Amino acid sequence: MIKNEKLSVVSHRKLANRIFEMTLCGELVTEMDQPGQFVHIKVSNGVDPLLRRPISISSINSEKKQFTIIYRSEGQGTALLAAKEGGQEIDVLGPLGNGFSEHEAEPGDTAVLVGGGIGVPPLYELSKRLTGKGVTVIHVLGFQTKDAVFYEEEFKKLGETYIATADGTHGTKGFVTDILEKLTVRMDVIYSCGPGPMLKALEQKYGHKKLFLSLEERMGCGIGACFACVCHTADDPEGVSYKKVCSDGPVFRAGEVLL
Amino acid sequence: MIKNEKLSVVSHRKLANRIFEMTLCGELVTEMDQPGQFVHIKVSNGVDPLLRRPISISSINSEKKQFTIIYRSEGQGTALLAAKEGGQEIDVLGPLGNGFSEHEAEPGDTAVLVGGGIGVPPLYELSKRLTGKGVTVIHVLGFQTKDAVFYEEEFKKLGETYIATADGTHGTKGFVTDILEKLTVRMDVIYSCGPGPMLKALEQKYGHKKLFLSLEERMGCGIGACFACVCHTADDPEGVSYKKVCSDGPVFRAGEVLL
Amino acid sequence: MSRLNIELPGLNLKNPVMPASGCFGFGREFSKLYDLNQLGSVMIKATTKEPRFGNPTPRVAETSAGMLNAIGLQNPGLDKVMNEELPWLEQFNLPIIANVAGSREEDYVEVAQTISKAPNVHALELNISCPNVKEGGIAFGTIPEVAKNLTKRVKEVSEVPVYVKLSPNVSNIADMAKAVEDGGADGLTMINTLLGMRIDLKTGKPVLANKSGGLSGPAIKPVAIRMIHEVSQAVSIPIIGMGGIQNAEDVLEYFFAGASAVAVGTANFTDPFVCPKIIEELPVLMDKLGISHISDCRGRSWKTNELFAHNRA
Amino acid sequence: MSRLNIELPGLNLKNPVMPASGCFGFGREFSKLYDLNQLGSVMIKATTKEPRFGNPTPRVAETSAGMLNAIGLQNPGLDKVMNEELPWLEQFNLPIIANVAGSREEDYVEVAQTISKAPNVHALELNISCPNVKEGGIAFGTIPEVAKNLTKRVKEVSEVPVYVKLSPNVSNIADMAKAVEDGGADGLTMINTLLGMRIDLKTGKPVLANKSGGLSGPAIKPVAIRMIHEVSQAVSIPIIGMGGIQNAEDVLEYFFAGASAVAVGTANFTDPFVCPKIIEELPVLMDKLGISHISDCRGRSWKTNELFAHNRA
Ligand SMILES: Cc1cc2nc3c(=O)[nH]c(=O)nc-3n(C[C@H](O)[C@H](O)[C@H](O)COP(=O)(O)OP(=O)(O)OC[C@H]3O[C@@H](n4cnc5c(N)ncnc54)[C@H](O)[C@@H]3O)c2cc1C
Ligand SMILES: Cc1cc2nc3c(=O)[nH]c(=O)nc-3n(C[C@H](O)[C@H](O)[C@H](O)COP(=O)(O)OP(=O)(O)OC[C@H]3O[C@@H](n4cnc5c(N)ncnc54)[C@H](O)[C@@H]3O)c2cc1C
Ligand SMILES: Cc1cc2nc3c(=O)[nH]c(=O)nc-3n(C[C@H](O)[C@H](O)[C@H](O)COP(=O)(O)O)c2cc1C
Ligand SMILES: Cc1cc2nc3c(=O)[nH]c(=O)nc-3n(C[C@H](O)[C@H](O)[C@H](O)COP(=O)(O)O)c2cc1C
Ligand code: FES
Ligand code: FES
Repeated sequence: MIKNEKLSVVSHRKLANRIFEMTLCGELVTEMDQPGQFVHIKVSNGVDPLLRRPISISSINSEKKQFTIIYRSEGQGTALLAAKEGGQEIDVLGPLGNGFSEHEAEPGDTAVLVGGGIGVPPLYELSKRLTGKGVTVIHVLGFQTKDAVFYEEEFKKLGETYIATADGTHGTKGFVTDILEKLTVRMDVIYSCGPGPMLKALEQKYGHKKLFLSLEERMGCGIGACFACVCHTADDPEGVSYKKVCSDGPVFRAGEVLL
Repeated sequence: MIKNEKLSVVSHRKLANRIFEMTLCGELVTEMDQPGQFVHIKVSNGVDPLLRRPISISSINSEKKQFTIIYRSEGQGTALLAAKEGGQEIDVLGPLGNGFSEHEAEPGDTAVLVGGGIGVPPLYELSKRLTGKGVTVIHVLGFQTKDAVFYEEEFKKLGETYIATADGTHGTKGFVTDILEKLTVRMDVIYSCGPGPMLKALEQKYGHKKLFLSLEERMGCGIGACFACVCHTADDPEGVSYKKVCSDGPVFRAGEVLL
Repeated sequence: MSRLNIELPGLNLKNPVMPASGCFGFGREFSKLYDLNQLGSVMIKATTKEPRFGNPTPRVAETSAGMLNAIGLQNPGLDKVMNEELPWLEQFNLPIIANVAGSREEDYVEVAQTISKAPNVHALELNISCPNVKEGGIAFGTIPEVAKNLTKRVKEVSEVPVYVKLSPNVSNIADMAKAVEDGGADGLTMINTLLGMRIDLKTGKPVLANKSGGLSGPAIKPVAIRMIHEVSQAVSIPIIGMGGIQNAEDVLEYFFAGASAVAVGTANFTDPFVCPKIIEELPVLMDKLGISHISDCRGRSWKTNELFAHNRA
Repeated sequence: MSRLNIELPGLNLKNPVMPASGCFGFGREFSKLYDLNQLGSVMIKATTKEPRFGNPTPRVAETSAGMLNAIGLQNPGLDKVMNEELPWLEQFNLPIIANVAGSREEDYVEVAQTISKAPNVHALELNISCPNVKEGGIAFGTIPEVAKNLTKRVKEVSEVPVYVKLSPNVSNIADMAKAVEDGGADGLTMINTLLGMRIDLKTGKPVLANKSGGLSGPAIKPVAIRMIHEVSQAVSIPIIGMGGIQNAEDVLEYFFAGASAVAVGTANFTDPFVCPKIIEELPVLMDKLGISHISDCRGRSWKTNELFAHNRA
């Protein structure tokens, strides 16, 4: 169930250039059941800024009732979030949306997790769950530049991890697709999250496979009521049928919606 | 000169019900030369709320470059101010306006300082200066109720101090004017600050004396540029001549402006 | 709770607070969060004759104390609303206000005629003011004579009272209000969104795919209050007020201005529980201000004090 | 600094940033805070034929991300502005834009004729849109034909280019703009304030003594951006944009929308140093975004990219 709660900041630290990791604690965590879901965060107490900010759940610790988000300080909202300190309370609505189904990969399968930039965080909880049930996980993570790379060690502990940077300052120079092309492993399932162009490239090349894509869209309500985040379904690209990124997604099977 | 500076909060404490005392430190203090001037405070970093809040300077410590304000948590702005903590920085514009002239009282004179509610604070610095130069000072302070009374001891240290509360829970029951009527002292100068009706009553009864009134008005700029805080002059009550509370006042001689 | 009940044409409201059209879908999502029976009413999403997909995304942008939307009247169309959404809402004890939209007069008439027959639709809200649709619409919302005629035609076919939703994007709001009153409107709802735009610094292009959109939220509240203050003195039909309402204080400000009920839009996005919260806060605030019944507040800003004292007699 | 200079009818501006009328008096107060020579220009307080006291207080109220004012055109009158304020401003190397107001056409004409002769007045700004004055005014700002005629008459007598200040409180801003362009206006300034109101919870009465007032500040920026986006494509005279500008980012958003220069109003109250700060920030922001000259930004939101590339050629 979706809850609205003031959660307390357990820890907050900088991971990379403009990238922060925040751990929050509260009852709402007991409702989190899927990697790839997100929370909708009120970053200020007043009306400035007005709207909540959608941020993916990066990892969940049900026992401690804690979960972690990783975000980039972009504009006004995430800058305010970055200024929060341990012990402060933050108004969180969640968990929201439908995440990655770990059941799509069977024990023994090989799953490739492809992330780009701030699309990387939700893959972490997914990877933990998949490896936990005996799936072989390979991570292919793309970043702009060396300073923006985060969680490399954490992912390495869970499985093979390849990094691409656009400017070549770390790992392979280029995009995640460049790495994927050279991968010789079986790809039983591909899970991905990242910028639109990355998702499109993946769908083009690997759309025939079991491929899951997590989308981003500007949101109003985050719960499916305002029709802000709608996309066309792939089989009716000019028509009236639609999916809502916030409540039907953010994760869709390749071919389900028009990218 | 008027300066705009981020001042640091040296101390902040609650004095009475909804009444707070805050001491700030910064270079701007070196510009403060008169009791009864005020500062214009930005209570938030963003646009919510948008306007600054005018608050009187209650006491000045030039050596330490510190000054103190005393304010009531009323609405959104002063509530945000009340939430500030020691060490934080606050954006202050000031000092603004023309305050009480201590030169109007000669050593040996008796000055009566009449304050109502949150009009009391600026009288404190004035009293210190007057007593410092050998003026006998009598304080007549009005409050709503016992819980709202502040600085009684501080004023007592400087001179005779009478308190009136509207509900009689502390001091004399009634208004400052009730106390004044019974005062038998010489009133060479009267300095006053408080709500409009109080100032009007004072002007009616003591307008023939050397009486100074500190006015309040809703402000925009606080520096004389926007014409928000204008009042008619007393000798041209329907005409076009005017005074600005922010830059000509807030302190006026009785008979100068239309109350 | 009898301190909050309000009688309006077609609407017997247990309290004057309802979600605004387009900010609550057809109630399904919010029904998972709280019991909708707490609400005074629900203004459902605009319904058009045919289903619509609406505008391309991005459809929302943020502004200071406000947001822009250009949803473009996405909705499942009249048939589906009649056969699925309204019947689903029957499980609640809620008088529904159906928001009716279209591009041509005939469309409005057809939707109004049909939807007003739904058993739980107790009133219509004629959306003559949606800023986000390319064809038509604009004239309906800005030319008094056109609005009056549309109102008349819809009144002829509607089985329930008709409220007309006014656009704030006009030179003279009282003229619009009087025109639709002349056309037979039973009430007004106001205001719809102000037309606005944001431009992305990096691209230099509008943030919204539709370029411009409707400005809602606290930023527009003073505009709504001023229009309701003016219109409530110019017409004798009741007004359901909206625009930036966030809490019980805002509700009273609307009543003081001249509204007889209120709708909450954008605030549902910031706090999905805002409507029941306001309904709970209202009596507390009324106690603090010494108000015995919410209807005592109506028009206090322009009624003389004597008039006001005798108001409920 | 040559990255910021702008040429407009009558105005050779070293940079496109100036304080908006009514938010800067005649510059005296701000001259004590910083060197006014830093500014592109100054739009002085509205001047009427006779001195005016304006409205009773309270004259300002606060709203979410905005403020309401009902100053009521208080000013010392034409004679004093000619004999004291403008001569005082001559000490600065500043082209002054004189804001001209009145209740009747004759007043406008008389003020315009006289004030346009002052040596440092390089342009007039016809204030046909002040929402806070009881008599007249409204028609000038909302009826295209009336605005056009007024513009014509003022153009006949003015010795300097005439900019007309548009009110946002209209159904069709492009019609107003085209009408005053037809009337001979050399430029437009927009927007003036939106009409708004706040009601005090305790008294139930409007906060402003004048009841309603003009809404300014960040709350109205999206409305201004949208109107400038529309008008800049509908007319061929330049626009000085205003409404909620707080920083260099906002200035670029206005240029992208279609403005050729900007004015800063309410922000002067929050931060009296805001104008020189913006002027300093602009080149830094332009570097970040790869913009070589500020005029390259004009209209980027609606120009096609090719058009834009050849813009400065
Ligand atoms: C389902 C989902 C999950 C996300 N998960 C993460 C995450 O784990 N880590 C992370 O760093 N970012 C994530 N994002 C992106 C994040 O929401 C934006 O970076 C953030 O909203 C920007 O806010 P701002 O105030 O800093 O920027 P501004 O540009 O000032 O924001 C202005 C408005 O645009 C919206 N907006 C701006 N960029 C985006 C965007 N990319 N997607 C959606 N709305 C946007 C904002 O929410 C706000 O309403 C996610 C987005 C979605 C939709
Ligand atoms: C020259 C001067 C000196 C003052 N000195 C003090 C002082 O020493 N201690 C103190 O507690 N208060 C003082 N006040 C009053 C103080 O400015 C208001 O209480 C405060 O602005 C209220 O802000 P708010 O956001 O809490 O209330 P809100 O009601 O939310 O404020 C809304 C708007 O109204 C304005 N406003 C509300 N009340 C007043 C008021 N009484 N005077 C002027 N503007 C008002 C606010 O500034 C704001 O713009 C002084 C006022 C003036 C003009
Ligand atoms: C996302 C969104 C969608 C809307 N859709 C509709 C609609 O379909 N029909 C309508 O009459 N008004 C619609 N509105 C306008 C609202 O009903 C309301 O009039 C306006 O938003 C002002 O109220 P607020 O500030 O509380 O949001 C919509 C508003 C928003 C924000
Ligand atoms: C206190 C105040 C006084 C104003 N006086 C005038 C005026 O005399 N003439 C005029 O044309 N506009 C006047 N305006 C409008 C501003 O010039 C400007 O158009 C408007 O405030 C929008 O800009 P802003 O949001 O930056 O303030 C005034 C605005 C304010 C806030
Ligand atoms: S954000 Fe409102 S429906 Fe998705
Ligand atoms: S507050 Fe602006 S002139 Fe006094």
